[in-house]
Amino acid sequence: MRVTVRFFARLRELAGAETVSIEVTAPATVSTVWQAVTQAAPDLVPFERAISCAINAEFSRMSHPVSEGDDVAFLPPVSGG
Amino acid sequence: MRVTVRFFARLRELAGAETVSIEVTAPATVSTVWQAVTQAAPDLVPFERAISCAINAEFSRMSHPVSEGDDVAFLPPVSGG
Amino acid sequence: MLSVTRDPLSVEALTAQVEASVRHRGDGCGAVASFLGLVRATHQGRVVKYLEYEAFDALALQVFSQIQAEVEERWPGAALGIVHRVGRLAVGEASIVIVAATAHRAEAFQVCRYAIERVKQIAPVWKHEFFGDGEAWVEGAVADPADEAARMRALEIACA
Amino acid sequence: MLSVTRDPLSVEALTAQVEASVRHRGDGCGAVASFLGLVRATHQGRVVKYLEYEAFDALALQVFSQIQAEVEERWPGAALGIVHRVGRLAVGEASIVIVAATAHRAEAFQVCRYAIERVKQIAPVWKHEFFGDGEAWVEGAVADPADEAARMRALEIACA
Repeated sequence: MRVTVRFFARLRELAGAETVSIEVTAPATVSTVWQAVTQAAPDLVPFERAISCAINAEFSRMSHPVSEGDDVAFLPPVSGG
Repeated sequence: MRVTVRFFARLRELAGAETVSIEVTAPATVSTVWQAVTQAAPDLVPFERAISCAINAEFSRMSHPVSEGDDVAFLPPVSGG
Repeated sequence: MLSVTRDPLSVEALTAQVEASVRHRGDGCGAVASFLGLVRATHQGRVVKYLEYEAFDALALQVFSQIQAEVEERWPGAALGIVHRVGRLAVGEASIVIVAATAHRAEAFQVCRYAIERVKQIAPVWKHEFFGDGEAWVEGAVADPADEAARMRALEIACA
Repeated sequence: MLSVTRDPLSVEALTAQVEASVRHRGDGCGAVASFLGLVRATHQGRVVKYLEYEAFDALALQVFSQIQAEVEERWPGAALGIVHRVGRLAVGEASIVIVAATAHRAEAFQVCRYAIERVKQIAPVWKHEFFGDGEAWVEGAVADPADEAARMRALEIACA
């Protein structure tokens, strides 16, 4: 199934794209998606323990299942305010 | 000697005037001035323990001496902000 | 940055002044905390028509300067603005605006809170409330700018 | 009262909105505390040319709503506005404005402080600093809106 992956801030720079469309085999979780994107962009690996993630603009857990067409976002540590 | 006495807020209303010019005998303190004004306006007496005073727009003590021409102000408890 | 005025207050204008005064000083200005006191629609269950504030202008300015000096001693590099409005105020209008600017946010909140506590303790300003069914002068603290215990209370509230 | 914008922020405009929302509710609105985060001229000794803020807008709005709901639960009757700016910001410009309105001042300061602490913990917004001699992304907290320990820390800071 296809999902859209969205990166922000330094992750976006390291991934070299704001969004990418990738193919993962069902059943898949956010973690599966992360494994797939870090395979393509190994520079992202060091963020593994410091990312937050969201599915369809709702915060999620890495263990959460993803579905066909989902929008999965990876967020580096935040610095707003 | 003559001093100007200035009242604020409820004191002003009770005294019936914003400023009055009064005659006190030297040597006098702010306290002397207060005695003189309360003689003329006994409604002010209950404020005695709750007033602040100023001489020439500087906070003062009741025991502070006053001089000819001084501007003596009596302030009820404050409620700004 | 310290004044008593009959005009409506602008937190934006005071913020600009206060921020400009510290932009290039020390660690610069990264945080602004401000406080507005507004006329409430009701007070102890009574409907407020309007308020009137009265001040001893010259003395109020001195008190604001004293508060500013106290702030500069305790929080070096902080900037503080205080403008109190006097005259007739409608419900929803601001009677006071305080703006505190510092490098970091914890101090901005402290300075702002300290300043409003001190204003309430010692600024020669009086509030006269006009209700649908009467009026009342509000009388709070006996102003004594040399009262160290009061100053410590304000510090404790601000830095709790 | 909750938004992400590319436009310059106005504390005045947000204050008017927030105040109007509570003027006739409960004890009315007597106190407004606000916070502005500003771009500092220097950061750790380096001269700042400008900053760029980036947000996940849709998620940021949800986070602001969550913070608003947390505030309403802890401080019933309080009103809260949060606007975060994104894009390129010059020194002295505001990146965030938070306005908290309550009946009395202690709560206004608490709500405002709580909100900025929560924003820093969980809002999906990122700061990119551009210096005279380079640039750096700032990375603070790992955002987890369900982390109760973080929420309690923000409450403690706000209500200390």
